Amino acid sequence: AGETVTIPLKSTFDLHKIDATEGPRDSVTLPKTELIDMYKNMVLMRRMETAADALYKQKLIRGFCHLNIGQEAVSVGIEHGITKDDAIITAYRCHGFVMMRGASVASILAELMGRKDGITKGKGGSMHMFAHNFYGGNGIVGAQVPVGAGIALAQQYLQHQNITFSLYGDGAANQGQVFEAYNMAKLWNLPVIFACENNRYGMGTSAARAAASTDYYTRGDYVPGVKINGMDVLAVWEATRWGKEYALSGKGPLVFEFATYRYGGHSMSDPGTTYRTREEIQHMRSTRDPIMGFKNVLLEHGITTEADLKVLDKEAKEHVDQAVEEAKASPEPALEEMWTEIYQKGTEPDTIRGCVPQEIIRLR
Amino acid sequence: AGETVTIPLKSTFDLHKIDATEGPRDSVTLPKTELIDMYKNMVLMRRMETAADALYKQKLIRGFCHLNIGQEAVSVGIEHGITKDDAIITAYRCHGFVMMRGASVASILAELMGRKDGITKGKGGSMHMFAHNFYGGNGIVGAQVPVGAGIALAQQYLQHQNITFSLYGDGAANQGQVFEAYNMAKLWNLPVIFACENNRYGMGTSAARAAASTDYYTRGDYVPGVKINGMDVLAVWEATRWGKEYALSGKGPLVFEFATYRYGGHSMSDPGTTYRTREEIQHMRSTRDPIMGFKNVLLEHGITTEADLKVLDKEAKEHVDQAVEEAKASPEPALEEMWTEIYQKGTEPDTIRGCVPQEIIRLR
Amino acid sequence: AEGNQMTVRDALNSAMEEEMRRDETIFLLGEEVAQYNGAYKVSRGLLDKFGPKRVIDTPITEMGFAGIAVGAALHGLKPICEFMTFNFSMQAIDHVVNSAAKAHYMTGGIAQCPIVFRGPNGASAGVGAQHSQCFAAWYGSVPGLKVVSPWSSEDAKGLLKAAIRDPNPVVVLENELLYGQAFAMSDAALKDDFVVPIGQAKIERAGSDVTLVAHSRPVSFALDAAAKLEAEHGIQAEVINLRSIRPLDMPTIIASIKKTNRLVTIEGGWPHFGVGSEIVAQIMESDAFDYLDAPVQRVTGADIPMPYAQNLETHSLPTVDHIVDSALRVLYKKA
Amino acid sequence: AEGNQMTVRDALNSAMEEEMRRDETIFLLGEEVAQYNGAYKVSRGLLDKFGPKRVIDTPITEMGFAGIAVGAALHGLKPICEFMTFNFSMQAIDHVVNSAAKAHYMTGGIAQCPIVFRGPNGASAGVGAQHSQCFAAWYGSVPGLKVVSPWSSEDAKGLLKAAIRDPNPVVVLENELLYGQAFAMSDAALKDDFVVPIGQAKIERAGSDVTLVAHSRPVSFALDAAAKLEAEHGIQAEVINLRSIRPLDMPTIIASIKKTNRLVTIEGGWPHFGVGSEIVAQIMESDAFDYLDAPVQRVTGADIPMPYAQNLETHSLPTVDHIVDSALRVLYKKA
Ligand SMILES: Cc1ncc(C[n+]2csc(CCOP(=O)(O)OP(=O)(O)O)c2C)c(N)n1
Ligand SMILES: Cc1ncc(C[n+]2csc(CCOP(=O)(O)OP(=O)(O)O)c2C)c(N)n1
Ligand SMILES: [Mg+2]
Ligand SMILES: [Mg+2]
Repeated sequence: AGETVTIPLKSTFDLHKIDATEGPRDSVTLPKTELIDMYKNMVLMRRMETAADALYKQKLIRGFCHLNIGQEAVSVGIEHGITKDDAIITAYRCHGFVMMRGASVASILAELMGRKDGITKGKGGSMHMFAHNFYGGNGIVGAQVPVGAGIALAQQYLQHQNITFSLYGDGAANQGQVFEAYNMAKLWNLPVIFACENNRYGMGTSAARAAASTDYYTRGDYVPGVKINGMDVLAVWEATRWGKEYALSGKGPLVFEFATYRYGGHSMSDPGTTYRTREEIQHMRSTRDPIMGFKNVLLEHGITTEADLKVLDKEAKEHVDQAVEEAKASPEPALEEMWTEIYQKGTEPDTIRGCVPQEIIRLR
Repeated sequence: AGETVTIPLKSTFDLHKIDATEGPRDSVTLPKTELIDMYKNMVLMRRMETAADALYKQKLIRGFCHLNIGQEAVSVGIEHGITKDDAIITAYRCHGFVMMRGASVASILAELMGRKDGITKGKGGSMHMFAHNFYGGNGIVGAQVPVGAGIALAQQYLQHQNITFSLYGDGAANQGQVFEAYNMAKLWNLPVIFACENNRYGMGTSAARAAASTDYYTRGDYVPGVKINGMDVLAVWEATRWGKEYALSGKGPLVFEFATYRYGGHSMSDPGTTYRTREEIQHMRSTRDPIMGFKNVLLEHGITTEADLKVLDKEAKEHVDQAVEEAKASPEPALEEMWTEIYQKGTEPDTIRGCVPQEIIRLR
Repeated sequence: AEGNQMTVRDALNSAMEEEMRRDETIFLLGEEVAQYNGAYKVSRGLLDKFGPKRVIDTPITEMGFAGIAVGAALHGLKPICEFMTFNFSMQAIDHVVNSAAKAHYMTGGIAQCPIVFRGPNGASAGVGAQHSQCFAAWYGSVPGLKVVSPWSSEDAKGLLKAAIRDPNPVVVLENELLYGQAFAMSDAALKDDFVVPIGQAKIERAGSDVTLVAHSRPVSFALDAAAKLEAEHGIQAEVINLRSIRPLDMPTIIASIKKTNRLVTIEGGWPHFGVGSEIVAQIMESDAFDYLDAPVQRVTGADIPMPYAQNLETHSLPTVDHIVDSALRVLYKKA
Repeated sequence: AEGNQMTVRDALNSAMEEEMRRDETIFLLGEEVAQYNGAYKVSRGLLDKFGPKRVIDTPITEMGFAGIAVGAALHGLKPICEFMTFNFSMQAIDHVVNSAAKAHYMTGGIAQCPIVFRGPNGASAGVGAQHSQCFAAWYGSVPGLKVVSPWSSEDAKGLLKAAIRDPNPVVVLENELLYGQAFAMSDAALKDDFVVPIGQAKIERAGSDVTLVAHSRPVSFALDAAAKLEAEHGIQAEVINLRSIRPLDMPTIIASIKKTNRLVTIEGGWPHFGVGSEIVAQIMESDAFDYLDAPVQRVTGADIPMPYAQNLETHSLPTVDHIVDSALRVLYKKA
């Protein structure tokens, strides 16, 4: 994969029940092309989410819509640290993850617009995007966490050499079933990394108002944990690389905490400025932005030039602009879609009832 | 309350996030009469549960019936360490607790037999005994734990100088809602003591097969904890005394672990010998029995004599024998009881439906 | 009276405020109810007015905080437990049913559990399969609970106040899409002693030809359908707003059937084992059965998980046309 | 065939054993299912036969292990998730409904969730209010789920095998009081390819005068009632064992009504929004309605939390006499 380069990490890791000598390294060695790819992914993701924001304001997207602007380094860093045979599951803030799994920007935006060419044909919407080994896109806060442990159970059972990232927010981290999942994962040494995206707020509640301990990486108690700068894509990558190795060695689960931040509101209906100051947001944007930070790293190490990055930025913009057009051009799903995929094909009941007794849909 | 005596404790405490200088003391000072009362309570409780065992075998009790033989020191020690204005809640293994709250042995046995003079008039049965500030008697494992925290919230809200003991088993300790309750109790500094009766098994599953960490007193993480010899009624008493003071001081919740043991099966339908050895049970009975142990303490310190204790034992036996007769003499509840207390009196719907449309009970 | 317009949101808000002023043991807890003023702003201003002791933000732990609320109710307080939506009440449903509803009975009357569980129920718009479920029939099946489902602002205020005053556990199923809707409030309804009795349906529109019975948002559709039936077909529909799901006010429905001889039920939830099903079954067991000149029609949500796309969503919920159509059918004006 | 007697417990056990032999991706998890051989011994011997990888004891964490089971199903395994009783499934119901039932639909067909949730449902004996609830109607209302409720040993074996083979989430509502009951097994049912199709009711007894439709344990009562009706009144009752709650086999019920013109439904659960309610409502919407010579009677559990005392418990559940009585009523032989 071309020329590799070694880059010392600017961030350090906090460890819980892990010996410092056994934790992630303090530098990464990666092909230059992959570093450039990471940059591209982050930029494309941000453009995509920005486009979603605009489409929402144009009323082309409706209902719930949760953007991940500010948090790009997490999904990008993880995805580059594992393979497509590893599994990921997260909650509703999922557009970036599903893009990293290979879904086209157009299919994501079309989904948000409830169109036929959406990744779930318009059936799932913002919160329920799925892809190969990507298990959503889940709307019930915390419920995805044991489901993720169950995916890992299947990986272990089937003797796949793969792991699962089971992601959740700082708000979700207080859900009881998260602790139930920790316990079973540790009892059975499941190859799962429980990963808390700590963006400091669960809707309008700051982490400290919802959690008696905000050290999310230690809340697995007997499960070893690592706190990672989630605004540093290379730190995320290194922790992921290390974590996969750890989980596959049979040592069982880990708890990761990615310290990150969302710039926008919780969802499109939240201005995001009533429970935190504009200064706080501005400060994070200007000092911790994952894209800006990574850009500086790339330039510092001479991996690319300002001019080349400008080209990439422009390409991303064009990519998304075109995807917006494609998505807009996609029609609404056919009404027949209503009645399919409630059950697996061929195993449906004979009929399904619509809104009135006269509306009986014969499935066979 | 008469002459007091100071007794050094034979058991020590394990502390979690509590400074040794601030933990429970290593001796207790108590009136002799109260010590005798504790003994009486434990003996009476065991007799009562033994009678329930016999009544079950005579088919006078049916359904679920969970006995606490072996675990008497926990309820007796706690109840002597708090007052009747403090609150207690536990799961289905509740007969001893409700007896300590003042329910007569006859009313408990009558309840088990589904009789009119039962503590809930035969409506609740073994698992749902209630009394003043005693909140059951709950059949859903773990559900009582946040309910207990809610009682403590009411105590704090109403500015009562009281606390709540929210009890659960080692099996229940893995339930997610227990961790949710820890978190809120700590966030809001509720005066609640979460107390795990670790009798080493949840039904047929040993603690270690169900929990990745069996140090239950540490599983509150950020909640300070104490491990207590639950077979030593004086240790239980001292921890309780200390814990109440702590919780009322505004420092918030505690997690207690009472190391104890049940001699019998999980419930009457479980022989209790398939998942543990007879030797283990025999060993616990002969070396750790809470009644025998306390008897020795009383004799060692000259608080009473073998002969006096024999008298107490005999009295307990007679008490229970008579209670058995009373309970047997109690009739079944009247059929009208079926329809009352579904709603508060005066606020019921006009009618309730029985098993057929013709059976419509008019409530007003 | 048309001069007094109030949104359902404000009606719910004032119900809570008035009751909280009346009784110091009432408090509100739930996710985002305090500092954020409620995810849907139903509790706006309450934190400022009553302080953090009585308006409590919880972590996202439905099972835990519902359990805590039940405990507080058992020990002398009167909690209003908000579920951000009732979809999340599924995580806590064991506490609603086993810890709250059954408590008074199984303790032979010792335990008292005056608690309100409230929040938006049923379908909103564009929120997909996991956020659109109606729980009327599930909670309605549970003895020990009372269940109400307000439609108008008067309903909302009066029923929520009744629920708070009721010494039993009461489930209040609101509707997010109604929050912003303004309704006329009578002078009586503006007063702080206004209470709508639980268990009584309301005839929103009198009529002689066909009875339309609905709860929550579909009451609007039923009224629109009634207007259309009158305008286009000269048919006088009687519209009954159920208001309560448990107890169900069968006497009002039965009386109406005896007048109109025809019934259409309308609800937003899934068809099977739903509110309409129970109404039909009870009618068949009652003397109203003999008065029916046509089989009852149930208009319901489609029997599918809620799809996201707008066109599919629209087609999976009852509409005015469904109701008009069904009314014409029970009147044999359509085959 | 009377020679082959098998208890429902053994039938369930053999269904699991046979299917687990057939397909390595099937595994069983739940509380006490392995070393303890099952709280009610339904999984007896399976740990010895299949080892701890495929028969997994879980901690008491219903929400967690149900979620784990769903995850495993999504990623290629076929879990059988045992709830020690369905009462405890309330703690996990969000996973059954939101994580499992809706998954295939809301992912536009990407997710597949072949999972079985099983365990005893409804009233047992002497276990009180929190351990006696019937969940047939609740689960039956959810699109994306299939729900079966076996009565006999053939039902138990054939339906559980069908559930395991079904690629959708299936809820299998067993009954603790039937576990120990022996039923005749046909030779076909003893074979390992025996499967009872989900969605088809079974006529357990043919009759021409009145139809009795029941599921689970009340099927026994219906059969006893039929015998009594014949012996004491010369009435021929047709007894339909529903077997499936979702889909409901309305064609079989409707055909029977067209023959008998009278129907009594029987179930152990609460009356409101129950199985009987839905059957009545669907009949009214079908052409069977015109064949009814009397209103349908619903025999159900009483609308109360289950009391503990034996006499109260007995009176809160349907009996043979209730059914006989109801049959006589729909035949107008009793007022
Ligand atoms: C069980 C449940 N309760 C409440 C909600 C409503 N809700 C949606 S997102 C959210 C906040 C979650 O915060 P966090 O876990 O920190 O994730 P973030 O939004 O910050 O990514 C809430 C309360 C829900 N979807 N599910
Ligand atoms: C939520 C729930 N799951 C399962 C059960 C069945 N059950 C009753 S008691 C029990 C074991 C509990 O063990 P533990 O908490 O250690 O208490 P102990 O019986 O030892 O006192 C189980 C699994 C239940 N009642 N509730
Ligand atoms: Mg967050
Ligand atoms: Mg135990």
